Amino acid sequence: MSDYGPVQVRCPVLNVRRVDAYYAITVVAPGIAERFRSGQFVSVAVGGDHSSTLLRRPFAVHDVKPDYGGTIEFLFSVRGTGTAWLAERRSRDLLDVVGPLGRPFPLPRDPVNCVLVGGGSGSAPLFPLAQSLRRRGCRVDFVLGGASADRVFSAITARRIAETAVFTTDDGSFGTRGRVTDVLGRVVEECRSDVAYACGPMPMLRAVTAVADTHGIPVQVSVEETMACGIGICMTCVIPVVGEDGITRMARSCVDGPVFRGEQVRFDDVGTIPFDALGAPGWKGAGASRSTESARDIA
Amino acid sequence: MSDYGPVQVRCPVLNVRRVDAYYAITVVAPGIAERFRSGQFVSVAVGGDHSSTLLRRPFAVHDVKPDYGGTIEFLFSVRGTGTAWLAERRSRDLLDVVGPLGRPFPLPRDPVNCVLVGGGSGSAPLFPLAQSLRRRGCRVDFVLGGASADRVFSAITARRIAETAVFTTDDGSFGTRGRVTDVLGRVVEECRSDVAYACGPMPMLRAVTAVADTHGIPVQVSVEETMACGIGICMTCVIPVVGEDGITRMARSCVDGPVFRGEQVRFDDVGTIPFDALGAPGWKGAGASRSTESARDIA
Amino acid sequence: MNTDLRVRLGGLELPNPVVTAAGCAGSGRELAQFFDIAEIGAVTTKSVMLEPHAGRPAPRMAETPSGMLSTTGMQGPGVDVFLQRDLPWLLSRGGRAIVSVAGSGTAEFGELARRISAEPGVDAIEVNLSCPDPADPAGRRFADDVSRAAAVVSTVRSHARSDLSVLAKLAADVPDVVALATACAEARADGLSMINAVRGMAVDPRTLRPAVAGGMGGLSGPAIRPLAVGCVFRVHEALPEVPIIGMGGVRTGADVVEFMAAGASAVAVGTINFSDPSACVRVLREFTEALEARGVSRARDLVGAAHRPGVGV
Amino acid sequence: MNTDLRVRLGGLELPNPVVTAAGCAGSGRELAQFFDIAEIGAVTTKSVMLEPHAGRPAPRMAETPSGMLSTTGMQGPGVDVFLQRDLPWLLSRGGRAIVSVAGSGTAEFGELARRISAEPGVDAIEVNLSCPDPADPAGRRFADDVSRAAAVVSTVRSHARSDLSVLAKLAADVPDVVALATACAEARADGLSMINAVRGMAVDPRTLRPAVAGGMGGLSGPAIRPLAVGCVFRVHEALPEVPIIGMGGVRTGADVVEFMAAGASAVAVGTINFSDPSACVRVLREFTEALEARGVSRARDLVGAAHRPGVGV
Ligand SMILES: Cc1cc2nc3c(=O)[nH]c(=O)nc-3n(C[C@H](O)[C@H](O)[C@H](O)COP(=O)(O)OP(=O)(O)OC[C@H]3O[C@@H](n4cnc5c(N)ncnc54)[C@H](O)[C@@H]3O)c2cc1C
Ligand SMILES: Cc1cc2nc3c(=O)[nH]c(=O)nc-3n(C[C@H](O)[C@H](O)[C@H](O)COP(=O)(O)OP(=O)(O)OC[C@H]3O[C@@H](n4cnc5c(N)ncnc54)[C@H](O)[C@@H]3O)c2cc1C
Ligand SMILES: Cc1cc2nc3c(=O)[nH]c(=O)nc-3n(C[C@H](O)[C@H](O)[C@H](O)COP(=O)(O)O)c2cc1C
Ligand SMILES: Cc1cc2nc3c(=O)[nH]c(=O)nc-3n(C[C@H](O)[C@H](O)[C@H](O)COP(=O)(O)O)c2cc1C
Ligand code: FES
Ligand code: FES
Repeated sequence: MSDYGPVQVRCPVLNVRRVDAYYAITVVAPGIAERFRSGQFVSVAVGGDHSSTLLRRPFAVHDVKPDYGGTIEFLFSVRGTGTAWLAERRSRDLLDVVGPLGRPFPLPRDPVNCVLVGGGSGSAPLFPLAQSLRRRGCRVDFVLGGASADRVFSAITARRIAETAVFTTDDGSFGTRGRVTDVLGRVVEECRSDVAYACGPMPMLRAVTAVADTHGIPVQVSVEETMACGIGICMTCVIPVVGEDGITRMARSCVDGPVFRGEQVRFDDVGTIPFDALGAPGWKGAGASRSTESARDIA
Repeated sequence: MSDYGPVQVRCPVLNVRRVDAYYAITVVAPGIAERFRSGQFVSVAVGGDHSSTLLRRPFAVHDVKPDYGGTIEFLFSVRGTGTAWLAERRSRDLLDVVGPLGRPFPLPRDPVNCVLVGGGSGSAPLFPLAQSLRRRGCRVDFVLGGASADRVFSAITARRIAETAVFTTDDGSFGTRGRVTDVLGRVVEECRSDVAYACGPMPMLRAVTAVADTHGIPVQVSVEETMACGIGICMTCVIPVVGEDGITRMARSCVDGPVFRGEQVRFDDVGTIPFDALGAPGWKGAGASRSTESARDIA
Repeated sequence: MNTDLRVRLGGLELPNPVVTAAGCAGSGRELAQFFDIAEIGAVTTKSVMLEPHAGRPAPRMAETPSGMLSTTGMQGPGVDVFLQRDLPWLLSRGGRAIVSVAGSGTAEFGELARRISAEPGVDAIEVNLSCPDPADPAGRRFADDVSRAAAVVSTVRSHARSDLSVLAKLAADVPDVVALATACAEARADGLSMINAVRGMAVDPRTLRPAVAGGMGGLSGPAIRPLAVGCVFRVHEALPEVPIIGMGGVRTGADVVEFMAAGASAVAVGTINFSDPSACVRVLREFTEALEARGVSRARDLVGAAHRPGVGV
Repeated sequence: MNTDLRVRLGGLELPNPVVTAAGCAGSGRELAQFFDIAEIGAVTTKSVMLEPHAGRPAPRMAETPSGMLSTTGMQGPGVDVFLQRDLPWLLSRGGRAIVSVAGSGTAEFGELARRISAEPGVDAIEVNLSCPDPADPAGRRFADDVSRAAAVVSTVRSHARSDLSVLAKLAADVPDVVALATACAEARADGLSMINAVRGMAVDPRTLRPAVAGGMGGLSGPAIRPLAVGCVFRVHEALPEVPIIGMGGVRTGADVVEFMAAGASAVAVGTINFSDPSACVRVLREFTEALEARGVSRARDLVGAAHRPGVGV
């Protein structure tokens, strides 16, 4: 219906590859490919028309290629029923995909040094980001982590496209034993990073934000909240986010995110309604907020 | 658990063939093949482990072969979600099949003349029956009907294995225009049929029973009631059937049937609880029935 | 064939029976990325409250077999923002608006009705009776007390502009849905919407904790369709003159046929918007095709067909 | 690991928590073709009445999303045949028997309890409170009236042998399931079974007629699991000392974990027996594996875990 918003398409699967503990599916989706900006995601219907699993599964777009008018690729590890079903897809099967969804990563105007931090499947959206940053002349360094060697996404690609790439695993089976944040400070210093981008589980994003803060650099985080709709209508994916105006709102991570500035996210209050959030029980700023809210750009 | 009862097996699909308006699936199921007697059916889980369609679909066994230790074949036309899903199966897929189920067709002791009457998919179970009858030296004649030419199951096979085969279609696109019962009387006379076997929709079975009655020959009918379990525990597949003792009971078509003697089935009362059925509201024979019921062989 | 899809809900005529369910379509803006919002019968907006509400803590949803459990707790910006921002947008796109209201108290419902009536262009007000009644000592919902529910409906009716239809949105998990429906009709509701999500719970087998914050959530989606169809059937049987918007698990055009045959004059698509953002127009298309296939020339002839044995349509 | 699967329901100890749901396993004979009936916790038999009952007309079932709608209307041969034919068979195979009873009147419930108590080998009587109460002018079920339900339970309790456990089988679609549970516990039920199928309806979109004869049917299967888990959670919260058999849509071992965490001491498999005749042993195996995977050595430690934040098992 519009030139920049998401589209819903039944796309043929081009191929399904298995890489270590994860899968990569490429689908032909020109409409999504042409609209895509890095950081955005797609949502995929799983299980077929008579499935008992109704909800779409959100996946970051890992790669966009011009083949066949435009293909997109996403990576995933099998977690539950939806990803198990996806892992069984074969070329030529049709997938019902909606995208691109969400706010993309904001890109720096100048050719600055960027460190990209990913945990597990959270590494996926950092690859198209790295490409975009490189195209703008930015230096890109990677810090990627996972539970074990086979859970570190696309290590080889990371090495290829980045200036440096550091890996961590919880069990020490690959790279440094430990967490991404154990090495992040060092990387920021050595690579003179000007800005950080991070994607992964909430505790990781919180820790990355803390490290970035210590080093005085801005950080963009991409959150992985559970999402029922992915398009902003169900209000199930909310997290407390502080706006430009200093007011905390329960923001939808699907359309107001998934990318937020790290310091905007009230990590300590995720899973709660902070008492000072707009419209929280007992919240007192009724008059003020109404005008604030209406003035806000929500397009 | 036993040598003659049904088994539940995950069987590999050997092949799926499309024939006119129907499909034929062959699965490798030695346990079912060796227990099978003609007239019995299988029930197949559809839609996979996370399907929203819970119930198994019942299908008559159309053919049993010794290949691969024992295969069974069933034929079906696509009616709704379950059969649509089955039509998409491919060789090597696994199907969860339970069988053989139900009471088989009783076979005559002597080499008599048998007329086999099938409507639509109801023709399916008549083919292994024809083989069994032939092996006993019986003469077999077929009367098969369907809505249109492509809905008459296995016409060629029928011609091959039977003495005579007559076809009817509602639209006249194949054989005689009309219903199986329009020609049945003539066939019974010409072929000097001693006994009739019929399978198809309830109105057809009722009409066939009437024709058989007119000609004074016994008829075995196989009913196609909707079934939730197929093994006798859900009590959803009942029809009113008169027992040897003259008492009408709500019999389970899955285990007490699907084959009944035509005159036992109270066709006029299908879809009701006849006032004189055992345990019907206001029914008066409490004392008598209890002993009757307990004496009945329900194995 | 030129099927006449128009349906009537009391004084309100809709071009076709497919509308959105409250809270499952925002105010139409997001779905408008996928289809022309003017094409469907109407948009029922997310229940609007007088003040901004932050809603309930996360996790707010869990997937269940053929359904989902959710607790959004009426998060929203309040009626002022709604009237300044969301409603004008919807009307500017040619959408018909059924505005759902949720008051934290009977008086607030009246105030909401008054405010919404001041805006031109709204077609109907839907009264969400599943919100907690602050005056109830046990924290029950308005829908749990027939007389409190009726009081809310008549308050809304008396504050709403007389040409606006007032629809009472019923809960299914109440002692007696027919009694609730009757009380609302007697309180001069022009129509009834049913059913809301049904209270349920899921425990995450990994964490062993309730899957949604606060424990209980609302179960919606195809799983509850038989409960919804049952309510529509029984209420239509008792009150054949009162128009009903049926909802609960509508996924396909056949489901619209099912609800209308049970007695609904219009049918709302809820949870399925989340899994298929084009669902409303797809369902409408499938429904139209189903009518054509059975040779029904007027959609409204379907209403209540399941109550007329042998007559058909 | 050697997991201790034993669970207690008041005075009754079962070797493991997986039992069959009433009316979904006959008396065990048919399922015994697929597995050894002595391996599961117990067989709850189809509700037995005093006299033979022919049940309801067909069609008796319809498939719904992740569920089914059914109306069998308690078809059965009556208690004499049950005691002469079905019960001895079950006991002869080493099965533990929970005998479900359905009286058409409070006195009949008492008589059933007396007759069943006369037979050795029965472990428990389950009182089906979802049958219509002939004394109720509106034809409601015993479960719809808390005091009538309690009267049935105490009648059964006083007629039943004292060493037999008496379980009250609750309906979920009642005004207040916690009040019903409390009344049954006060009437000296040793435990509670919940939930029964929930009333619903489907209309066949082809015929436009109700899909099951009589219109309303009972909705069962995974679709209703969140309703069931919600009831178990709330009742266990209110009555932590009263043992519960949880049921409603159990399909996998994870569902057993879910019900037990919500507060059930045992869990019944119902509708899924129809789609998978080996379900009981499969579910038990999956449950055992789930316990091993999380290092739980005693199944009973799971009971109510969802009520103990942060404690885990
Ligand atoms: C914006 C975004 C981008 C994502 N990108 C990727 C990616 O590139 N690669 C990847 O492997 N995973 C990604 N995820 C996580 C991915 O969505 C889940 O792994 C997937 O939904 C699990 O589905 P399932 O059916 O296998 O699991 P189940 O546990 O069976 O799912 C049950 C429900 O929980 C939700 N859910 C379960 N796990 C998660 C999770 N970690 N995050 C969000 N929802 C979850 C499901 O969507 C579903 O609604 C992303 C999530 C979000 C929100
Ligand atoms: C003993 C027996 C033997 C059968 N043998 C054959 C056969 O050999 N070939 C064949 O094509 N069909 C046969 N049928 C009918 C077959 O079971 C149905 O066509 C099939 O269940 C339709 O499933 P569906 O999901 O496509 O239809 P849907 O309409 O989506 O099914 C919904 C529900 O209705 C039931 N149902 C629908 N149609 C029928 C029907 N005609 N009979 C019974 N249940 C039905 C389904 O099992 C399911 O529970 C047989 C039925 C019985 C009882
Ligand atoms: C996430 C979500 C939010 C909802 N919000 C509202 C609401 O604000 N007001 C309301 O009356 N109903 C609300 N509902 C209930 C729906 O309008 C609808 O009655 C119910 O979900 C059943 O329909 P469905 O199964 O098609 O979703 C909500 C449902 C969901 C799932
Ligand atoms: C076909 C059928 C018959 C049933 N018969 C009885 C019965 O006789 N007595 C009873 O207490 N419950 C009966 N029930 C209810 C089940 O015992 C169970 O409470 C309910 O179906 C929920 O569990 P499920 O979803 O696992 O089936 C029956 C359910 C079905 C589907
Ligand atoms: S996932 Fe629905 S609003 Fe974000
Ligand atoms: S299908 Fe269940 S008893 Fe016959």
